[in-house]
Amino acid sequence: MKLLEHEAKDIFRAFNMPTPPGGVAKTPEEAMKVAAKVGKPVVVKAQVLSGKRGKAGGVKFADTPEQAKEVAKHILGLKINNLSVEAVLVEEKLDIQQEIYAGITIDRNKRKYVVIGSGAGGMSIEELAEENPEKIVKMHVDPSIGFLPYNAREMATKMGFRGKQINKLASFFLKLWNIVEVHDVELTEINPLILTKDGRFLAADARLNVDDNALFRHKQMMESLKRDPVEQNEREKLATENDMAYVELDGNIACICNGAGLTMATLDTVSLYGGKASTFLDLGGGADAERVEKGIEVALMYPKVKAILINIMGGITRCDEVAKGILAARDDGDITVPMVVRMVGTNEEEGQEILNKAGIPFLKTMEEAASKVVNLAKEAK
Amino acid sequence: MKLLEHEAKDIFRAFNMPTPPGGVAKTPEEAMKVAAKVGKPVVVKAQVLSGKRGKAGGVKFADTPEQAKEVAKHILGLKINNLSVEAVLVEEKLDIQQEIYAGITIDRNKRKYVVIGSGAGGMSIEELAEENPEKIVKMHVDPSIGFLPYNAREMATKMGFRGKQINKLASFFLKLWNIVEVHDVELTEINPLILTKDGRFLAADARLNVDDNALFRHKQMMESLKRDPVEQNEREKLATENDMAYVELDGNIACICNGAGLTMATLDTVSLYGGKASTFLDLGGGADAERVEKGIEVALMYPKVKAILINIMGGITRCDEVAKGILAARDDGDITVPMVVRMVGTNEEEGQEILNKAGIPFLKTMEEAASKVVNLAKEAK
Amino acid sequence: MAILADKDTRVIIQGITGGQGTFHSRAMLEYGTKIVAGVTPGKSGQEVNGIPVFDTVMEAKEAHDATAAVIFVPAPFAGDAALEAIAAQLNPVVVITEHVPVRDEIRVIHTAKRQGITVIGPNTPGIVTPGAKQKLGIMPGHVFADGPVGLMSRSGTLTYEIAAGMTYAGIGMTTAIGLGGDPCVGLTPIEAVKLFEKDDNTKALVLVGEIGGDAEERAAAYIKENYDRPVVGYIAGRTAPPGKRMGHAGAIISGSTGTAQAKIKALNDAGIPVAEKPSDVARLLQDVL
Amino acid sequence: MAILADKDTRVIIQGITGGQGTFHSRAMLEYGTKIVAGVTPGKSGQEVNGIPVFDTVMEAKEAHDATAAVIFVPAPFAGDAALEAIAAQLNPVVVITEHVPVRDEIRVIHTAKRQGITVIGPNTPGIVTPGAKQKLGIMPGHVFADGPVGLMSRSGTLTYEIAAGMTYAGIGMTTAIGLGGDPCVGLTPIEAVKLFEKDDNTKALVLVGEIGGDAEERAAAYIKENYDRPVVGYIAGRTAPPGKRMGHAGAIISGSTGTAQAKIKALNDAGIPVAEKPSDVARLLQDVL
Repeated sequence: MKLLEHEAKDIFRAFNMPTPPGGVAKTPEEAMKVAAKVGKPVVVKAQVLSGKRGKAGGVKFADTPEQAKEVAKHILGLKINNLSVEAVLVEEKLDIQQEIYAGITIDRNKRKYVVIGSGAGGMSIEELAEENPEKIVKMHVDPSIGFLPYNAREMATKMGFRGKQINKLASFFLKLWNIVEVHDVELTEINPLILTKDGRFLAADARLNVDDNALFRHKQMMESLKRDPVEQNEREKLATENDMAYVELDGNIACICNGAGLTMATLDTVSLYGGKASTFLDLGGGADAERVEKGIEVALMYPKVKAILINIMGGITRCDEVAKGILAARDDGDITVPMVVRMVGTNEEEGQEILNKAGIPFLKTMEEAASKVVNLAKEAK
Repeated sequence: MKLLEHEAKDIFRAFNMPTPPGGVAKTPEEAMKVAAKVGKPVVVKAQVLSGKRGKAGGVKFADTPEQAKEVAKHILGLKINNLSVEAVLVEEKLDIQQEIYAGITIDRNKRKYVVIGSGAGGMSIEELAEENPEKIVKMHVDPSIGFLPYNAREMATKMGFRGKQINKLASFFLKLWNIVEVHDVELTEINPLILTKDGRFLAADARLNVDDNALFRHKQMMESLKRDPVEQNEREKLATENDMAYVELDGNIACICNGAGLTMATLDTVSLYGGKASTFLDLGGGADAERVEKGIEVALMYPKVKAILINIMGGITRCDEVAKGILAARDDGDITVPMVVRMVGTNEEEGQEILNKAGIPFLKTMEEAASKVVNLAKEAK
Repeated sequence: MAILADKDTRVIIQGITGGQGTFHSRAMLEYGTKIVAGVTPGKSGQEVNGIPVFDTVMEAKEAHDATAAVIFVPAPFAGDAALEAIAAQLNPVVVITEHVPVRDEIRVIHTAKRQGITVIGPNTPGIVTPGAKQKLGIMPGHVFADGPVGLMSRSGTLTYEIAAGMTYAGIGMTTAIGLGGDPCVGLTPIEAVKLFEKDDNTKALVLVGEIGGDAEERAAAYIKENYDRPVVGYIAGRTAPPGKRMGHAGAIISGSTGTAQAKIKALNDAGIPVAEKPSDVARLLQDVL
Repeated sequence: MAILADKDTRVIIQGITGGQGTFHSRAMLEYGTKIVAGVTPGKSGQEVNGIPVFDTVMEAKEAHDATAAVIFVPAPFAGDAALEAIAAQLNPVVVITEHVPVRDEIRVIHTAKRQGITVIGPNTPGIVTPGAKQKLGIMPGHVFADGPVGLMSRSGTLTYEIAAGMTYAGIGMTTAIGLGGDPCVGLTPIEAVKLFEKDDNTKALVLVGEIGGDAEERAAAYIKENYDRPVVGYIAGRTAPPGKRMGHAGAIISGSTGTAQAKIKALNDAGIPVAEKPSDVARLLQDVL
């Protein structure tokens, strides 16, 4: 679950991490009030779950409260990456001496948390990582020891800081680590972490992604956010509610499969035969007839669909249940486009018998099925 | 720092550990109100930092609120182990099916926390440990892993519990462990942990000692307790305020030394020569003149003192500072009984010169000093 | 021969009294797996599919001399169950459960590593050694035939698809391993290759990967330098939309795009032919065997 | 020869810019200790007593090839300082600081143990090897003479008292160790005996104990079974009032009364004579040497 910048900063502040003075505004008037309270030039930032807000015009400066109001009005009218801007964060514009990068994420190869820092933060951190990797300090965390104050100081010294700045900067890394541990964070970044000309360190931006699998441990946090974890359209919502993985694409063949790998392989095979998928729909493990019917329903709600391919490799999922689901969908009159079914594995024979009786044809191999559905989609155009 | 039973139970409840319904009372009337609210027979328990409250008459049952008032009046008038009873805890009298023991402390040999449990709790747990050690389940905690839910379940099964009781009891051990970690606890015990006839588990008693050295991490808890860490007399308070270790004994020779081991050895040597110490006073490391003077002052406040032995082995402590302190005490007229000084080690010569000039004799060995002070004390009788 | 599971493997099922545990322990028994005990705290004394249930792994292990564990415990408790199996020195520990928090996974994986224990998964279909009729997991046993190929995959059903294709083409497997679909898993492709390297009966390998991370690229580099028997690959997700990125930090750490194209290139650079369709895997194997 | 500190020991002082660090690093230098660097985070570039100061232990170690650490860092930060020294593979790590929280001590001790590093203390006067003029701690160097006896003690000034008595009687020491006065310390009496056992120059041992715990009883049992050179004991606290008890749990764990009488009996049972007064230690040693 991704947190918005201002939500992440609320957590940062709960761990006593300094952030620039300011506040959230949902209207231009509120933005003006916050700017007036700050009493200095401010930055107004779109609160959307998308990177590259700056390039999309979602980050603007304002010298006066009135300017802040205008700027906020403009930003609150934007759509960034298809997401409408519901709120802006208005904060003091900092007098920058140095932009620093600080982050923690998981290294899936080492299967450890890794703490990352650089004295050269800002927008170009990724290029820096590629071109001057020595300017990025990385420290993997031993799970049996954790990330300790001396590790944080070592980060700061390796990033080139000296004197009192060592402990000041180290405290940011320690707090980030505490946040990671307390909130099951899989990624957190401060970019930039600003060192001001008057020697203060402040988290000027904040990114915080909580492990979706660990949300059961963080009900209180979820409640305090008072919003849905992600923005979804109607079909995506329905899929999520029914425990299916659903992604919309720009082709016209709805692919309904079980298992993410098999679904991807099915999309690839359809493409090999000259077709293009409209839908990545993974029914998940052990789908029953009802979920199969729901899956067909969701896939067909998407207007681009010209044909359906159901490709099931039975394992936990039983072919007889899948067949029942297909049958129910057909009998409800849901299936409005040509359909190809391929189905093997657990309870294969029972499933095939159900389809046979219902007069629904099915195929034995993925290749045949992909080839056939591509032709049907072409004909349907 | 030792917590009173009701303070420890406040912490237990903050970790969702069930305790019997009830509350604290400082007057017999309050006790009656609490008992009325409980609405069942209650137990009234003296809240003092002393074991064996029961034997001292500090734990009584009451069937009605009126009885609770009477009983509370009696207990609030007691002195247990020289400590006056300032409050009682009034709680529901439980219908006992089984008394269980659960505790966590530190095994100083293994230098690990150890979780201890027994299906046979209650007063006789120590005898049980000696006579039927197999009835006590002990589990040492690997510091790099911690105490985990499966460890807690293993405790419960080894203690002889089965079925749903396993998870119920395991949760007590897990919560105790969380409390130990969060609050830097060096000892916590639930004895007894009661299994009632209707199948509930409740912490009927509570002991919780926080590591004094870690109190700097627990300022909030300290404040919420709103009381001094320990009950002390005037002399003990003065000693604590001045960073000295001070224990009153029943002899008449005030022993003022530096270092706990040396102080004990000095007491032992005095005893070998037929004397008896009135005071164990360890000045601590690196005492300056002022602290030495303060130490003499504290020791002499104790009315039993007939002679003083100052025995200093200079290390961090410098003999010249000690000499200055002795001199200051004498010049202020504080020293009202015969004094023997033995002083060697760091800056020995400078110290001796100061004493020489002031006409204060000193000795070179502990044996001479002990022997002399014993004679002086005898003469002073 | 085979790796991780053979005829001497004696299995404990953790979470055996749950729906999944009950269903799949029956399927495993039918396949031939030697399940000796089940564990569900608080349910000792019961039997599931004729298998005795214990409260703790240690009790189950001591009573029935078990060597391995398969875990169906729900996600919030799966990490603890795995640590219990590790503490009882069961090896391997196969974690079928999906949606296990990554912090729990990391803890489990490193605790196991310190003790030389192999964790498979989480979020894995498990492992199967057809020659010994040992299945520690949820895969449909009949699609896996005995033979000379080691199969490892990050997917579930896609593994069955490829295994079925191999079996249909008459190519069997020493052991097939579902490595698990989560970003952090106990056994990585490289570590699986190292295990297969020590098994003389495994004459060739199949590596089934998918987009995300750079485990396949790393395995390819390892194979190029160290593994001299033939390897065939398949990568799913050639036409998948670019996945969600893990901020800047992800890019800084992996330095990889994680696309199918990058993975296919890495495999090809290591001399590993990559199948276009799942069914092509068997064909490519016929060329090299 | 000696144990833990010899002529090749190259010492880092952590917390060197503080009052204690500055005062005692000077005293150590005067005694002959090879202090090569100091560490105080944020104070690099300074010098204390002519010793260069670094921000981190790793930097100090790499610049000056240090082998051991002595820690004067205040109690709230001492645990972290010790873990930093351990991570830099310094050995031994001597923690002078008193009042370190026991939870921090436990963490430090076990992290060191896993890496084969010896931690002395916390709350120790340190160690001294008179023959090599190496003092890693705060003891007055002049009371320790070179000689054939290994001295270990839980006390500070009492150790000096006994060492002074030995030195006065013409009996010197290979190495004297203050084990530390806290309930949990890095080096226990048994572990110290094991180290002295390997040192051929140590012809006899002195074990100075005090009331509380059962470390002396355990050491006595170990010595009885394993150590065949002479040992002399001293136990402080014969006339001390009964100490505060650690609840029932303490009694359950140690099973010992922790009194001086119990300890003296245990030592005597192991054939170890116990001195009545500190000065008697030298006399008893003269009997056995």
